[in-house]
Amino acid sequence: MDAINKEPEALEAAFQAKVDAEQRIEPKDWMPEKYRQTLIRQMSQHAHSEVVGMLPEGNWLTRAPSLKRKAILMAKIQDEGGHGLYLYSAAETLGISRDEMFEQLHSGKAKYSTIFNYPTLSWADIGAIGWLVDGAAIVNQIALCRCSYGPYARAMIRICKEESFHQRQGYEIMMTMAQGTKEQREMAQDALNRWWWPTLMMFGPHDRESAHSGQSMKWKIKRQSNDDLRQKFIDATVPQAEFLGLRIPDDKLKWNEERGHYDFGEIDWEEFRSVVNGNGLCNRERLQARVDAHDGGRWVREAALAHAAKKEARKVEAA
Amino acid sequence: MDAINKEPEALEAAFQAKVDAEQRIEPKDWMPEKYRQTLIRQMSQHAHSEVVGMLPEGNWLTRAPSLKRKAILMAKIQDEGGHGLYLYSAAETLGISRDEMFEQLHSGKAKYSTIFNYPTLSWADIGAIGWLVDGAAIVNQIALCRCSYGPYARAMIRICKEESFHQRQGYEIMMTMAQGTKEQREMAQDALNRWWWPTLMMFGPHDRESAHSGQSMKWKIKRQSNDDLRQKFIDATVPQAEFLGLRIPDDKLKWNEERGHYDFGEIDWEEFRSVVNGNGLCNRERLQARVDAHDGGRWVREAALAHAAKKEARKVEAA
Amino acid sequence: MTDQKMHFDYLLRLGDNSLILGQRLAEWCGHAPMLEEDLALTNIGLDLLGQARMLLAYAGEVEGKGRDEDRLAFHRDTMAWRNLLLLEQPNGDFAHTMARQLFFDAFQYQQFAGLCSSSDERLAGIAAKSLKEITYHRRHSTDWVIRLGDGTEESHERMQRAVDSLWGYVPEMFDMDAVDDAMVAAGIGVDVAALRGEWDRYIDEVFAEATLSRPEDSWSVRGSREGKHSEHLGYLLAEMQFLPRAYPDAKW
Amino acid sequence: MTDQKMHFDYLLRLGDNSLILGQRLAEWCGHAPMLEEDLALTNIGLDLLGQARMLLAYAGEVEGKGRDEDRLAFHRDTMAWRNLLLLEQPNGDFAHTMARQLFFDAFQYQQFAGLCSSSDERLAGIAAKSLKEITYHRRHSTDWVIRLGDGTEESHERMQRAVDSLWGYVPEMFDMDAVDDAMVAAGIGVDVAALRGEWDRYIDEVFAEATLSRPEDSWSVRGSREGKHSEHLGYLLAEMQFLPRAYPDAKW
Repeated sequence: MDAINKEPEALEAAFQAKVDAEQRIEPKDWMPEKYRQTLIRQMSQHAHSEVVGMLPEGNWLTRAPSLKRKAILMAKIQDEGGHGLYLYSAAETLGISRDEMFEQLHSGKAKYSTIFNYPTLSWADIGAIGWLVDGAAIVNQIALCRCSYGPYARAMIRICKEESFHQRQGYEIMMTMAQGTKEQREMAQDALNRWWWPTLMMFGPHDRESAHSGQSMKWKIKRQSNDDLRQKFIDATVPQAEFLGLRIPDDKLKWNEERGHYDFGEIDWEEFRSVVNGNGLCNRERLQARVDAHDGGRWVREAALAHAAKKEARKVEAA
Repeated sequence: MDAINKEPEALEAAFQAKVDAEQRIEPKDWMPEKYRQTLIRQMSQHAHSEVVGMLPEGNWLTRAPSLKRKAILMAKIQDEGGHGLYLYSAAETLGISRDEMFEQLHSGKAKYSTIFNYPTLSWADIGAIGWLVDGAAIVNQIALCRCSYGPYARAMIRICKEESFHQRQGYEIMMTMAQGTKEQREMAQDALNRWWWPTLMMFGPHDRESAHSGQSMKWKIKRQSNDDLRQKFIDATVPQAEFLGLRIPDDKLKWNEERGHYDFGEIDWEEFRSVVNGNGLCNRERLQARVDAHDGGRWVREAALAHAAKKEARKVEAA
Repeated sequence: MTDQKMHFDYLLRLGDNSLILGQRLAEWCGHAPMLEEDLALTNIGLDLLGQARMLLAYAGEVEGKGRDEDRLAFHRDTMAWRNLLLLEQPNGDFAHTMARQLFFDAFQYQQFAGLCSSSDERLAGIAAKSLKEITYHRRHSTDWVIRLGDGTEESHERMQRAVDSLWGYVPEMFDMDAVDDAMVAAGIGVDVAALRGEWDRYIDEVFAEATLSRPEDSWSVRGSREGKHSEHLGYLLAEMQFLPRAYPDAKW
Repeated sequence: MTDQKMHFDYLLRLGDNSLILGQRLAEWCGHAPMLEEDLALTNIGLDLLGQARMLLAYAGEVEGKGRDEDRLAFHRDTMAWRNLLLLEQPNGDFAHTMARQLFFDAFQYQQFAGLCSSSDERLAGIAAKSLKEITYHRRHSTDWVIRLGDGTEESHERMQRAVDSLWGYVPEMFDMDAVDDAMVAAGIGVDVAALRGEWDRYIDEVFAEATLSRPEDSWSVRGSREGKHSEHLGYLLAEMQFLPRAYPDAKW
C-alpha cells in the first residue's frame, strides 16, 4: 500500500487546509476523487458550452447586416472556440482526453448549457446573447476566477477579459436596434422577451434545491451561490434594459429599497427541465451539428495523423 | 435464313416507299438499323434535354418573384418532366430501356441540348428561356410533327401544344420586365444578350457542314434543314424583340428586302464547340445533378420494386 | 385581439402552412429519385401553392390593410410567419420528405374536411376545392411510407429514422390557442385538438402496413402560432423573398 | 470606360474576391473537422473580410457616388459582382475548401506582392498589410493539401477529386482584360497573366509533395470580369444581403 492509500483522511485534511488557505490546487497535487470528477464534469460542460455556443451565433454570421458587424461576430465566435480550447486543455490536466470529452458530449452523457437549445431568430438575438447570455456567463465566471483549481481559475481569468468585451458588443447591438426603426425596436424587444428567462435559468436551481452546492462551496469550486449570482446579474441588467428603453418581461420586477435589490418573478423551472430534457427547439440540431462535424471530420484528422507518422518515419529513415 | 435476311434491299425499298408516301413507320414495322439508331440517338437526346432543362429553370423556382409566377414556372417545369416521360416512352418503342438511356446520359455517351449548360443568372433568364429557347424548340418540333416515325411524331404534336403556351409565358415575363424599372430593363437586355447566340446554335451546324442531314431528310426524320429552321426562328423573333424595345446583340442583323428574310451575323461555332466540350459554366453541375438524383434515388426505386414483389408474393400466397 | 385580427391570423396560419410546404417541395425540382416523382412532387407543390394563394389573398382582404398574397408572402420576416414548425424542416432524404408529408397530409385532410362546413363560406369553398387535392396527397405519401417502410432493409431504416426524427413536430399540429378557440366558437374554425384520435388511428394503420414502429412521445416542440420558429425558416425566406426585397419598386 | 471607372472596377474585383471567399469560410463556422480548424478558418475569413472592407471602402471613394463598403456589399445583384468564379464555388468537403484556398492563396500572394509596389499608394498600403496575412493563408492551405494528399488513401482520393473538380476555375485568375491592361499601364495594377509560370511552379511543388497528380487542362470557365457568374452566387447573395435588403431604412 502506498502513502495515498495509507492516510486518505490526512491527505484530505491537508487538501482542505490548502483550499481554505486560498491556495491553488495544481494538476500534480493530490485531490479527492470526487473533487476531480466534479471539476471534470463542470469544466467539460463549460468547454462544450463554448463550442456548442458557436452554433446559434454562427447561424447569423453569413447574414450579419454590415461588414463591420460580420467581422465583430466572426472574431467573437473565434474567441469562443479559443475558450473551448483553453477549457479542454485545462480539463485534460485532470486526466481526461478531449476525445473522451467529445464522446461524452455526443452520447448525451455530458451536457452543455441549455441556453443554446434556443434558436436565434433575428439579428437582435445576437445582441441579446452578447448582452444577456455573455453577461450572465461573466457573473458566473468572475466568481470562478478564484476557483481552487489552478488551471481552471487561470483559464477563467483569461476568458473573463474577452467576455466582457463581447458583452459590450452585444449591448451595443441592442442599443443600435433599440434606437433604430420600428421594426428594429420590435426585434430588440422580442429578443429580450425570449432570452430573459432562459438567461436567469443559466445560474441553476435555487440554492435550497441545489444538491451539490454545499460540497462545491466547501471545495471552493463554487464561490457564490446560484441565487446570489442571479441577483447580482439582475441588479446589473435591469438598469441597462431601462437605458435601452426595453421592457423586461416580468411583471413582478421591482426595486426593493429594503433589500437593496430587485425583486423578481418566479422562474418557470418546468420549462427549464422541459428544455433540458429535449424539448428545446434546437436540442437535436445542436448535438447533430457537433456529431456531424466530428464524424465528418474524422477522415481529416486521420489523414493528419497518417501524414505526421509518414513524415516521422521518413526522418528516421533519413537519419 | 429468314425473310429479313433474304431480301434486305427489298425491305429497304418498301420502307422508303412508305416513307415517301408520308405514311408513318410504327414500332412493329421493319426499319433499317441505322434509321432505328438515328432515332434512338435523336429521341433520347431530346428526352434528356427536357429533363436536364428542368434544372436551369428550377434554379429560380424557389426565388420566383410572385406566387403567380412561381405557380406558372412550376407548372412549366412539370410539363417538361412530362415531355421527358413521353419521349422516353416513345424511344422505348425502338427497343432501348429508360435505364439504358440514363446510363448513356450519365456516362457522357448521350448528349443533351448544350443550351442548358448556360447558367440562369437573373429572373429575366426565365423569360428569355421561355421566349427564345422554347421558341427555337417549337420551330424544330413543329417540323418533327411530321416525322416519319409514328410515336415520335405523335409525341411532338402533344409537346408542341404545351410549348407554345410556355413560349407565350416567357415572352410575357420579358414584356413585364422590359416595361418595368430601369434594373428590370437591364436584366431583360442582359438576358437577351446572353441567350441570343446560344439559341441560334440550337438549330445545329450550317447545312453545308451537317454530315447526317441528307440521310435524315430522306428518311423524313428531319423535315427541314438547320439553316431554314434557324432563318424561320430569326424572322419570327426579331419583330418580337423590337416590340419589347430590346436590342438583339447582332450588328449585322438587317431586313433583306430581296430575300424576304433577315440577314444576320456569323455564329461563333468555336464557342459552340467549346461549350459542348465542357467549357460551359454549368456542364459539370447539370450532369452531376442528374447523376446525384439517379444514384441518390436508387434506394427509393429498389424499395418500390421490393415492396411490389412482396405484395405480389402475398397475393399469390393468399390465393 | 379583435375578431377581425383573429380571423386574419387564422387564415394566415392555413395559408402559411400550404406556402411553406409548397416551397420545400419546389426544392426537389429536378432532383427527385425518379422522373415520375419529379412530376408528383411538383404536382403536390402546385396544389399547395394554389391553396396558399387563395388563403393569403383572402387573409389580406380580411385584414383590410391592402396586403395582397404577394405582399404577405414576400414581405414578412420570420416572426410574422404562422406555418407549423414541421413544414419548414429541411427536405432531408426522400423518406424525410415523405414522413413530413404524411404527417401533414393526414392532418390537413381532417382539418380541411372540417373547414368544408365552416360558417365562413369563402373559406368553406377553398377547403372543399382543396380537399380533393389533399385526398390525393395523402394517398401519395401513404403509399410511399408503406413502400419504403416495407421495402428493403435500407429503406425501412431510413423511413423509421425519418419518422422518429420528425415525431416531435406532430403535437404542435393539434395545439389550440385563443385564436383557434375563438374561430371554433364562431363556427369558422376547426377544433384540431379533437382530431388527434383519428389522426393516430390513420397513422397507426399506415405504420402497421409499413412495418414501422410508432415512436415514443419523448420530445415535442411548438411555438409557430406566436412566430417562434426553428432556425431553418430564416434561410428559406431569405431565398424565397430575395427578388421582391431587392427590387421593392418592381412589378413582375 | 473612363480611367476612374476602370480604377473602381479594378478595386472592386480585388475586394469582391476577398469578401466572397470570406463569406464562404464563414459557412464553416462551428462545423470544421477539428476545433483548431474552426479557429484557423475563422481567422482566415476575418483576414479576408478585413481586406474586403479596406478595398471596397476605397473602391467606393474612387467611384465617388457615395457608396460605402456596406452599400457595395449588400446592394449589388449577381451581375454587378466581380469576384473570381472559383471563390463562389460551394465549400464541398474540407478537401474542396482547401483546394480552392490553395489555388487562390498562391495566386493572391503573387498578386498582392506585386500590388505592394503599385503607384496607387493606398492600394500599395492595403496590399502590404494584407500580404502578411496571405503568407500565413498560403502556408495553411499548402500544409493541408500536403497532409491530405499524402495522408490516408481516403484523404488522397478526396484531395485529388477536389483538385480535379476545381482545376477549370484556375485559368480565369490569370486572364487579362482592358481594365487589367489599363491598370498595368498606369502602374496601378499587376499583370496577372505573367504570374502563371510562378504559380504553376509553386503548385507543382505542392502537388509533388502531396503525391497528387496535376490535372489535365481539359476544361475552363470564365466570365466573372463581366459579371457572368455561376448559379451559386445568387444564393450566397440572397442569404448575405437579406437584412439590408429587407430593412433598407435601418442602421445596424
